[in-house]
Amino acid sequence: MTFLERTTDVRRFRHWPGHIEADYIYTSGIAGETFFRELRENGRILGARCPQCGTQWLPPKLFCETCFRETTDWVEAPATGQVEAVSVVHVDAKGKPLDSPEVWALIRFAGFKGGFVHRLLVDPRKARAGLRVHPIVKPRSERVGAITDIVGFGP
Amino acid sequence: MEEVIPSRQPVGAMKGPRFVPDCSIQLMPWRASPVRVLGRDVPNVEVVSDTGEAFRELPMKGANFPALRVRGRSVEDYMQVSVPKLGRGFGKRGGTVEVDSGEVFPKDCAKPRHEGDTDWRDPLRDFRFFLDHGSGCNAGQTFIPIARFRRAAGLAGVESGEMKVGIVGVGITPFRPTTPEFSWKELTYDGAQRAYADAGIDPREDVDTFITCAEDYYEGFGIFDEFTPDQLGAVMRPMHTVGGDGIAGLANAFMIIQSGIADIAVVESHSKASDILTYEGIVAHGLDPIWNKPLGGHPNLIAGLEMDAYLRASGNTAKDCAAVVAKNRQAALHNPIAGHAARVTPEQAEGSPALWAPLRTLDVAPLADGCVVLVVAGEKAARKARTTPVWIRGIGWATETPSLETRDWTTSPATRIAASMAYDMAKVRNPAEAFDIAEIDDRFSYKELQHLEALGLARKGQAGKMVRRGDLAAGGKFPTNVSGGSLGCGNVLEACGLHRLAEAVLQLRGDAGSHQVDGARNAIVQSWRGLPAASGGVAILGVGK
Amino acid sequence: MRKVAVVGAGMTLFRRRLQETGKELSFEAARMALDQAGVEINDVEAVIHGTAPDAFDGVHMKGEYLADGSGGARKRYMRVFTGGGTGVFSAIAGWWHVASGLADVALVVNEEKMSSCQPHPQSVFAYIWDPILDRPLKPNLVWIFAMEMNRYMTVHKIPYEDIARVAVKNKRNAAGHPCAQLADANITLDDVVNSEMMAWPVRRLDISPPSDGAAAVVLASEDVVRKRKMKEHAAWIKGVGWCIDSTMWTDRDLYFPEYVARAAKMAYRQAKIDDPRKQIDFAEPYDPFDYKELHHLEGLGLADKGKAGLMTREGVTERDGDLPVCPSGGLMGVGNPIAATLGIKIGELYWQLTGQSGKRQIPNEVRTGVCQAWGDLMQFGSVMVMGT
Amino acid sequence: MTSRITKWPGVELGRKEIETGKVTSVRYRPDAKFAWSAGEAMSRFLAELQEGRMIARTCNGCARILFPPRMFCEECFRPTDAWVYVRDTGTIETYSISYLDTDARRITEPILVGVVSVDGASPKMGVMHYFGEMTKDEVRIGMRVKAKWKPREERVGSVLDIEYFRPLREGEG
Repeated sequence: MTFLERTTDVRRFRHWPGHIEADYIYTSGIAGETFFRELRENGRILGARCPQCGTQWLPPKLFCETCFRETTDWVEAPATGQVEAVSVVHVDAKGKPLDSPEVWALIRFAGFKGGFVHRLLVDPRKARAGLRVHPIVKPRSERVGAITDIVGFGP
Repeated sequence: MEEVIPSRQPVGAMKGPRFVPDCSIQLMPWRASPVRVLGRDVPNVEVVSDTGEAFRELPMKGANFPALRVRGRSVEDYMQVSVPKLGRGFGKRGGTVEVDSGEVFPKDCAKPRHEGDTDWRDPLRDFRFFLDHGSGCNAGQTFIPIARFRRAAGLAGVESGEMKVGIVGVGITPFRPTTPEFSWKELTYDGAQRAYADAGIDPREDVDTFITCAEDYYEGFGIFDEFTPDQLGAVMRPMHTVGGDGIAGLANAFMIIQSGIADIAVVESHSKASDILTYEGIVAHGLDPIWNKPLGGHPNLIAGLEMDAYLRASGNTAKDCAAVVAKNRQAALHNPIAGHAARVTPEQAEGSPALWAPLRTLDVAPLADGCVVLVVAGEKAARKARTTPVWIRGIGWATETPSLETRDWTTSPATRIAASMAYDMAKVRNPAEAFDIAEIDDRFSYKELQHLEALGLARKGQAGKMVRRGDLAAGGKFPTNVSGGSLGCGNVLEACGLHRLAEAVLQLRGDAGSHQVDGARNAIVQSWRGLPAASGGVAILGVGK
Repeated sequence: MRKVAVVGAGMTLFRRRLQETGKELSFEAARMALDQAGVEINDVEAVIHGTAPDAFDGVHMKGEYLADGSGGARKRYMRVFTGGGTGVFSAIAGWWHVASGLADVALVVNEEKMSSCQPHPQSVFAYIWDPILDRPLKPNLVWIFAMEMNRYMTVHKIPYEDIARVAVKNKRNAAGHPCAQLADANITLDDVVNSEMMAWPVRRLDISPPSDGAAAVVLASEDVVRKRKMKEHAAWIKGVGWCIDSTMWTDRDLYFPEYVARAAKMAYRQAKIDDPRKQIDFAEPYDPFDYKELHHLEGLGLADKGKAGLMTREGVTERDGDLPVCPSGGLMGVGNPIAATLGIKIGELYWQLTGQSGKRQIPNEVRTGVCQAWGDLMQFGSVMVMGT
Repeated sequence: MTSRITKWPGVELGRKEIETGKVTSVRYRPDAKFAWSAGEAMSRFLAELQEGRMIARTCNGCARILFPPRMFCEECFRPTDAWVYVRDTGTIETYSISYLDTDARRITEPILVGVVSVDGASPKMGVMHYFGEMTKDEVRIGMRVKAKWKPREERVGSVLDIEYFRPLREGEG
């Protein structure tokens, strides 16, 4: 017996509703600023290169994960990447059924460590690892300098 | 550098008479090398000169110590410790302790340090005497803190060498999908009172430090650390929160005890998942705000992608994952605390909707409420506990990387790194042969297979076969997750790590009940922090010497 | 118990808004600390991260999110979180990583980015209260400080001017700190007394500003310090202590922080200090509000109950006084990025004890210092004693 | 060496630069909603508030009357013993006169708020609440106050069932 008295009428148990939400503005950071400006202005995708070990990071980071040094050089990513993993999702962010499934993929780029986790704009039946895809970018007028400027990746 | 460090007085040069070289016997219940004093081995004593070098052989071999002179500021700062406990060789006059104010203490008496000081709890037992061999006074500063009666008597302390730390108490509340009858405080109190009863201790008297593993957003608080002490009996005691899983909490208890400032620690974690109305929203809130979160999507898509990458890279199949679901949920039927036990067949699991293909709904461990509390003790205290201590032979914890893009999606490197740390500490050469049972994270079915391979308990691609051959079942070669795991008992968020530790401890103590694996003496426990993290821990537990 | 030393420290600017992401701030502070210590990332065997509410940066499991920025990738990595007390507590956790023998070199990184939260971090402070007992009243965090300050002033009959002097002292001291956000070399007592009332008795200049920032320190064991000849830039950790009080803050008298006293007693015992006022040369208590410095000096046993204000009025706590307090400029002057106050508490003790504080260096020689952080609902104290 | 370090990292931004998009950024609001189980003690506490009463628990271990009520005593770590009603009068232990609302926006009409220790409970045990029917010059520590309850039909089982605490009038002591 946890306590000396326990309620057995479940209707008497109350709960208290609430939330811990707030509005946020996340700055893209130093590395992100360069990436998103380039994406917004020229629709190009840049990665960062570590001067010490030469590893090229995508998406770009201010620091190299292995040598913990500042990545000073910028390198343009290849035009196409390759799908490493695919998932066909049938529910939305809240778990409600979707009218049509979303295809998500992990896309790797040759010579870069990392890549993108993004939407794969292909028919779910044709979605499979190994596909060569390229980023599909919104027109300049609609681009604002955010990851959503890339609509997805397609063959 | 143009900044010249101001000259410092040499360390140790005290005001007052020239410092006579002396040596102090520093009695430390933590790691201390055995020392010969007057030709006799005195355990757990390290003789340290004032500049810190340790002596193995006292310089004045054969000399006689007329008195154990203790220097210090004032009488009430000391509690006299009965010298004979240090062994016959000290002080011909049989252990009177003189304090420089000339007052001689009789044996075996202890006075409170300050009149008003009701708090007798003192986590430190750093007894340091300066041995004065009678030739002139010595100005070393010496200090014996007040220790609790029980511990003051047990002066012998702990054998030298690495001090052992063991789990001596386990409290698990039954895992249930909802617990409307409890607030989170009351649920945690329920878990704590069971653990304290199991270990036979009183939290208000015996416990030196408390640790909670919790995350703000799972609990619904800006600073959850505020709401943790009362229900554990930790009010006015050292307590902290770890933003990590149970094994990270256990590691802190292990290190705090090894550092010598605590004897008994309590590690707690719980889940009130039924209070959370938007679980997916909170998990998604853990994604990188600029690279991942803006894209939306149900967070389980990450597990779907990882399962796809893992199955293809390892050669295991979705059928193997379905077999894991059936194994664990059926095993849970034998575990009274399980919240989601069910006679599930692999076909049912395989037939459930693939909402995040290839990940199916039954591949995902369902959420549950529950609390797990462990009582952890250093060797001396562990031997006095009510239960058989389960020693922590090895422990490791590691993070791979938080960024989805740069992590390895096939082999769970965090598990591999944590395992190598634990194996080094426990001197495990061949993991596949070293353990009788395993409790491995299975918050998604494919994770059990991935973790088995990352731990070296199954060769690459063989974990699936082991499941289908029945090796991992209760009667099999290598019983794994016979507790029912998270799939069978329920995903209790940050408490998953502690849950697996608790289940392994009960097995090794022979207290597991109807799902007891007979003769289990060594266990490996592994945990993962769940989406979207790539972090985990490994602990190696054993009973006996 | 192996002896442990701080051998390097680093921190970023403290500002109301910084452009870097939380990861990048952590990296910048950690990189500086490693460079100062002359230690490479591969020497680091454990990374301990301390950061306060996830709701500020707006990331769930924030410890995980900041792991790569703190140098924790593929390493032992752990996040500890004790509210505001994390500023000193994460270094205590770093201490037991090394003192236990599990790691020879540990990196402690603290970060806070409060500016992500709109319109003001206050709206996240609304979630630190009990949902049933307090939140319905829509409390503002300043309220609880104002209530404690009122209780403290009334019980001890402390004139408000003595409290305001702390703000003047710290904001002037901060003029010597390169990272200071609110340094003001020529602030006067009248400026503070006449600043607009926020929640009586708290005025605007009584409060430290919310800030973005990060700080880091490198800890090393005795043998590493000896082998790599770091004695010159090493400050030894002599004592650690921490303590938490009950959640029910409305059930206790707020005039004296008993939990700080307990934490201090634990740390002093380990550091062999039985007369703090004589044996401690300088102090860095936690000063999110000016009255809190006095409140905590009394908790640390460095001033009698109710007398800390008098000491401030007599200039005892000035940088050249008998007991310099907050020579760094404290949270009041340098800024309050909560967990990242590590840099002006542990970091300042390290820089002062190794004579590296530049313009802020305390004139007379210092050999033992104490720093302290406070957190949660008037509830948690963490104390560390360092010395040469 | 702080004196020798020349460059201290950190790029400062003004509020405008973020809000006007001079630097790229992303806006977001998490979906983090809860329904905390009140549990044994708080369910009864709220039910009693709805009836216009305040209830506490006694602990015979430390002879305290615990308010707000709790099913275990944090001092003795044992189950508390019995329910007991406490009065809705009390003493102001501390207070503040706030010109800030919850989002730190300045308000002209100050909110009087503080902690009231409740008669019938152990000393110093009470709740935070608003104060009313008193000016910011009249409120002081030690003042005797009484709860002003909302009408029964407006009460829902919340601390807000008490509108505020007002000064105790003659004969109400």
